[in-house]
Amino acid sequence: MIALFILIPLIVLAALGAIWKARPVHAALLLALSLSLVAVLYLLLGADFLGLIQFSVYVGAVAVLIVFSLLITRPSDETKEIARRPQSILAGLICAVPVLAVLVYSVSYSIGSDEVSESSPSQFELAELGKSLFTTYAPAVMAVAVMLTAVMIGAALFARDFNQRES
Amino acid sequence: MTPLALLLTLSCVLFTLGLFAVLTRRNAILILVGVELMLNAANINFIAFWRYGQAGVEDPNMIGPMFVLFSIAIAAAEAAVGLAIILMVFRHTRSTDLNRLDSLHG
Amino acid sequence: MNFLANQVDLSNAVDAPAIWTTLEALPQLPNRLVEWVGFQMNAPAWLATLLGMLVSAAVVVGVFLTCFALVSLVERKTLARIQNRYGPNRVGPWGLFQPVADGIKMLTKEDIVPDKAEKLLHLIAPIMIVIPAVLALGVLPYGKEWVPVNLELGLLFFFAVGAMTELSVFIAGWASGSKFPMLGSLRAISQMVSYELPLLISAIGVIMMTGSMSLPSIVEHQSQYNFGFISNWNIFTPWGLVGGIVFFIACIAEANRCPFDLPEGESEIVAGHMTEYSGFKYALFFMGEYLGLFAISGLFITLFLGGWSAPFAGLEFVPSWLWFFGKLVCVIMTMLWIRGTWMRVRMDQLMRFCWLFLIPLSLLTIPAAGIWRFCGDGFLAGLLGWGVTIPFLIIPYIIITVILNRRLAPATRQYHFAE
Amino acid sequence: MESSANTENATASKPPAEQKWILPGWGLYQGLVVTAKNFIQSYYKKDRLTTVQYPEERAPISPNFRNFPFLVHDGDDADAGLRCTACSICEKSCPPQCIYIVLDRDENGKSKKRPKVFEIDLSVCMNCGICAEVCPFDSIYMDNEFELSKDDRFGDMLYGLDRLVKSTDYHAKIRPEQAAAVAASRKAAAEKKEAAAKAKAERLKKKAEEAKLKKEQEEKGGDAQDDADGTPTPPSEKGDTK
Amino acid sequence: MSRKENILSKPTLETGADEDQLLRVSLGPQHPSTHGVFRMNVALDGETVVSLKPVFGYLHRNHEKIAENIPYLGSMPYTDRLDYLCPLTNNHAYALAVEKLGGIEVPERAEYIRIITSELTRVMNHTVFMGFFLGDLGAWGSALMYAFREREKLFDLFEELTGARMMTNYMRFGGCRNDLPAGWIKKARTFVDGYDAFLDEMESLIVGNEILLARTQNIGQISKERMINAGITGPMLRAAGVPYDIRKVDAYGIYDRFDFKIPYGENGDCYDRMMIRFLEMRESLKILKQAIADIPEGDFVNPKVKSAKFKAKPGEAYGRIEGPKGELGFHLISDGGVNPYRYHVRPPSFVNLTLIEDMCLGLDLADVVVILGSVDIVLGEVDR
Repeated sequence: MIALFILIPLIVLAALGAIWKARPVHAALLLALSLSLVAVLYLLLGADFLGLIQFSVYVGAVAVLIVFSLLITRPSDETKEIARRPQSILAGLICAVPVLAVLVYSVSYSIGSDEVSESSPSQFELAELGKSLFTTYAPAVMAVAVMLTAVMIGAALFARDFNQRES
Repeated sequence: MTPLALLLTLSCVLFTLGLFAVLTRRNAILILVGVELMLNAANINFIAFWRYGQAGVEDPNMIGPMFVLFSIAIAAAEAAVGLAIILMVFRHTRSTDLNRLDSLHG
Repeated sequence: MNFLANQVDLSNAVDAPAIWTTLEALPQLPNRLVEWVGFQMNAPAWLATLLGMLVSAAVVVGVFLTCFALVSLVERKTLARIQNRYGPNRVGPWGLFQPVADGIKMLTKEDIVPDKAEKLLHLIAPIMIVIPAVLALGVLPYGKEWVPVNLELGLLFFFAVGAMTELSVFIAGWASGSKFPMLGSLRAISQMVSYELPLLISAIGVIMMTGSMSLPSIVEHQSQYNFGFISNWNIFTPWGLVGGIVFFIACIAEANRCPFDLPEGESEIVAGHMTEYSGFKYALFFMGEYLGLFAISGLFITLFLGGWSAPFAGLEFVPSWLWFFGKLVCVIMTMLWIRGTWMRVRMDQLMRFCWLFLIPLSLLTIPAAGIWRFCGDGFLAGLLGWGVTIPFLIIPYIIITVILNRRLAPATRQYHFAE
Repeated sequence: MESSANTENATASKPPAEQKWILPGWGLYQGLVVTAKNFIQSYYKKDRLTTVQYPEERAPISPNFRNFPFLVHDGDDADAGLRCTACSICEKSCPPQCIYIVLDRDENGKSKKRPKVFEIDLSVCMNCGICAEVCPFDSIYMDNEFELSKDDRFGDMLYGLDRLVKSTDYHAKIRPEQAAAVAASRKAAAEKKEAAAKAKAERLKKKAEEAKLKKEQEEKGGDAQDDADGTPTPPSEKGDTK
Repeated sequence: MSRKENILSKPTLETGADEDQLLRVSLGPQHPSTHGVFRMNVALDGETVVSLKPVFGYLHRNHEKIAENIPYLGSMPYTDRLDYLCPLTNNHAYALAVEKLGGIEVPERAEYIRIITSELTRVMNHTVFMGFFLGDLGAWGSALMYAFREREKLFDLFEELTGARMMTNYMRFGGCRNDLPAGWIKKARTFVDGYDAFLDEMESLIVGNEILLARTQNIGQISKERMINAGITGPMLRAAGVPYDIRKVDAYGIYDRFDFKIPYGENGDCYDRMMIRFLEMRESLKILKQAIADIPEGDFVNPKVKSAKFKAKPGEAYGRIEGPKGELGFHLISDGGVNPYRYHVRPPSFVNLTLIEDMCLGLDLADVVVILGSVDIVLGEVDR
């Protein structure tokens, strides 16, 4: 519980930095920090497997990809002025704040209605997860597999095009 | 405040932050950053409800982690495809600023 | 293939001399000592646990820092011998204190931070390189009873932690605010991301065979013997051979060693992401690189070369951790040998090699491992396994190498002679 | 020049028959074999491990080896036996012009045929040996001393007469053959000259005697101090001895 | 397209990249890959070279002007420092030019000595080239160390002969400075006989290596017409398929007495340049074996010529040889004085560099290093 109280503000701070920082690379690195803290959160909640997966996918792949594309496109710091234009911030706030309000309201409503105890949290059972992946959820796994293959081929095609243009 | 409430609040805040980023950022890659944050907010919800939402249930199931697993896989794919598209656009227009990509604009 | 394993249990049959038994327990000595002291002092349980963890960590860090010092010397000596030189032999007997001298030099050097650098990130990057390497070293089983941290998901932990290296290399390159480091980190990221895939995929076969991601149980599974003497290492199976070779190549790439040392390709981009570092920060990079090398080689040994298990039955009286470190030395020496011989590949060739050769090959090992598992144990089953898996691996290999990559095959050249 | 007489199909410069290309990676494997051979043989084969551990061992210096120039003096007295006559031929022909010579003159401004200052800036000298080649007096030769590192780049590397002049024994030690040849030719020249001088002296003596007689006839006394021009006269045909 | 246009027309590479998207990198003069203090200002799009601008002069020593102010012999030690990897061929070329200017005869033994030393130098240069080339390719110096090991043996020979290991200052007008020391020929023969084995070893280390093949084949190609127009000579030109070798064309000295061939390739890429050098070494060994067997007794220098006091009638002469790197020529104009009136060097390293940008455009940064290595330059000669 104490750990949660320490961790959650950190996650929010890092996320805040990720959306607010003017330099794109800083934003991407803070995103990586925030997501890896989420991975720590998963570990704390007993979902070891998911925490490690989260870490390797988000830090090892997604953040690196984002950073890599930032390096390739090398956006200048024009974001500095534009992102902080009062109108856009205002528009963002106008859209985001009601959403936050609605979400918080619904959350508080759902918590208020259900008496949730924290005495007996569920345990993570990897073997069960694995079994159900290949039984109950086999169609879903296949769908994801097909999608991932498609993504890989698509990305490879993009990369190929990229190369041909280059040389 | 129960852990569940805490986690749900975190999820709400993260989602809103992501939304804010999507709305205010103009660099396509940084919009993707916002999208990742929103996806994670949803994942946290799943984990929170799996962990604390099944109290008193006879046979707690693993549906929450399962969803998170799929979500992570799809998020990775989404990031890959998204970035590939952004890079292709960049190849053509030499910019990742979405406000400059207005060639379809009337 | 371990059908005889239970019948001949040689580890008990051989009456090991006392010295070997003592040696076997040597790595546990600090822990036992702390336990004993804790017991004497009537320390509370949590304190004893904490101290035990600290001591285990200290042992791992101490051992591998010593290894780092020794290997940096051995590397220079070996490469020197390959090149017909003596190598460092001035500081101390046989140059043994050379690492100390290097360390002193590194420590006393001026720490230069470029003007355009991001000061904070520039400082963080070398630390971030060392941390994942040390963390990864923590989960490897070095001996029968020497597993610093026994994680159920050890393998996954290893890869998850290893993922951090890419980001820290990027930070190093980007925070330097200079061009060569930037190029170097671009190269490093694309290389590491690409080669992580064959690394992971070829490890899946091992997970399938063992049915666990716990590294000690993977070694346990390999430490049995077939026909009483041939060890059950994964590399002695058809899928394991292919997977092991792919894994080894990917290891070299992940460790940024020659011929995949593009990120710090000296003749091209000076020192890659480390160009703008000096003094102790540079030494940290160096250390992180070596610790990473130990970690990835240790994982290769654990997954394919049987970890701490002896190669033949009857040799088990030698302490298990000695076997592990012996294998580590062999793997690292092989890498040095390669480094002394081959040249660096180019970026596009590196990528092509990974995507068109290693990944298809490593993907093949997964069904091959499945077939192998399906064929089951026993002599005839083993024969059947070999008979089925070998064509299964070889035919696609030929298709991949010969047909798909024909365009890339080197041409034979004609040379003329004029009078 | 035109005809392409024969054509070889090769990945190596050997005839194609010796080429072995068995499977992909064969070249890589061959390279590994070569380095392994070098690694192992460096432990027992002398021609593989050719490094000389410098301060303890030294590679033999060949008798022809040259480094920086030095000046030779005859006899024991470096000042009196100096062969150099400050003719400044070496100064003029030195390509980087690192030699600086000032002729020694007596108070009357008459040449003493010896250098007052003879300096060689070793930080400029490029060891070409042309000075030794052109010297007509057998005076300047190339040293083989090479451990010359100094603290001061300018002062310490500017060699004056005190550090440049070395004895004929030293010359004989570092270059026995050359020194012997020079000594022989000098001796021959000296003998020739001595003979000439003797003849001259005899002539002089005769003259002197005659004069003495004359003088004696006039008055008593007289000094014989006119054999002073003996030593520094150059043997004129020295150039050919090299 | 006229000849001038052909040379001067600058190829351009359109990648569509904006100016500010290009990464401008300065390779050198303190970069580990550039040979000496050569500098290339490279603009990169990603890792693709979009433009490349060679910058040199960091090692300029005013060689030609100095030579005009000192006697003819005084320039001889300076020529050692032109291409300091092969001093004896430089000596040879300069001596040849002066002999042409003064109409000096060279005794036969001297010619033999010159050919032996020149061919040894060629072997030395090409061997060291292999090492540096592999270093550029990223091999960790093994080949370089083997090359240096063999070069040390050659240096020992040179030291015994000339008195210096690198800065030989050996040739004189009308011959050589001193005769071969006793036993030198025997040592040279041992060296030459043992060299084939070393070349075999080197070839099995380098030539078949798949990484090397992939890195060097079809990299840095240029048509032979362009090369001829740009004045490129030496192994580079021969690799492109022009069997042009001054040892055959001019047959200077006594090269017409020896049986050797000129190897030439077809593609003119980095791999061919390397292979041509290997083949040339074999041919040089052939020449060396013949010369060592045939060397006659006699004068080692024309006794009538006093090199230190050399003076020429007014006139001009251009003496050239086939240096290891290409045509090395010295152009001398005499006004009858003790110093040359005009002294000009035609350095192969410099001329061969002229097409470096054309070779590199559109390739990777890593290829630039390899191409520069395959040209085989020495900055002492480029900058003079």
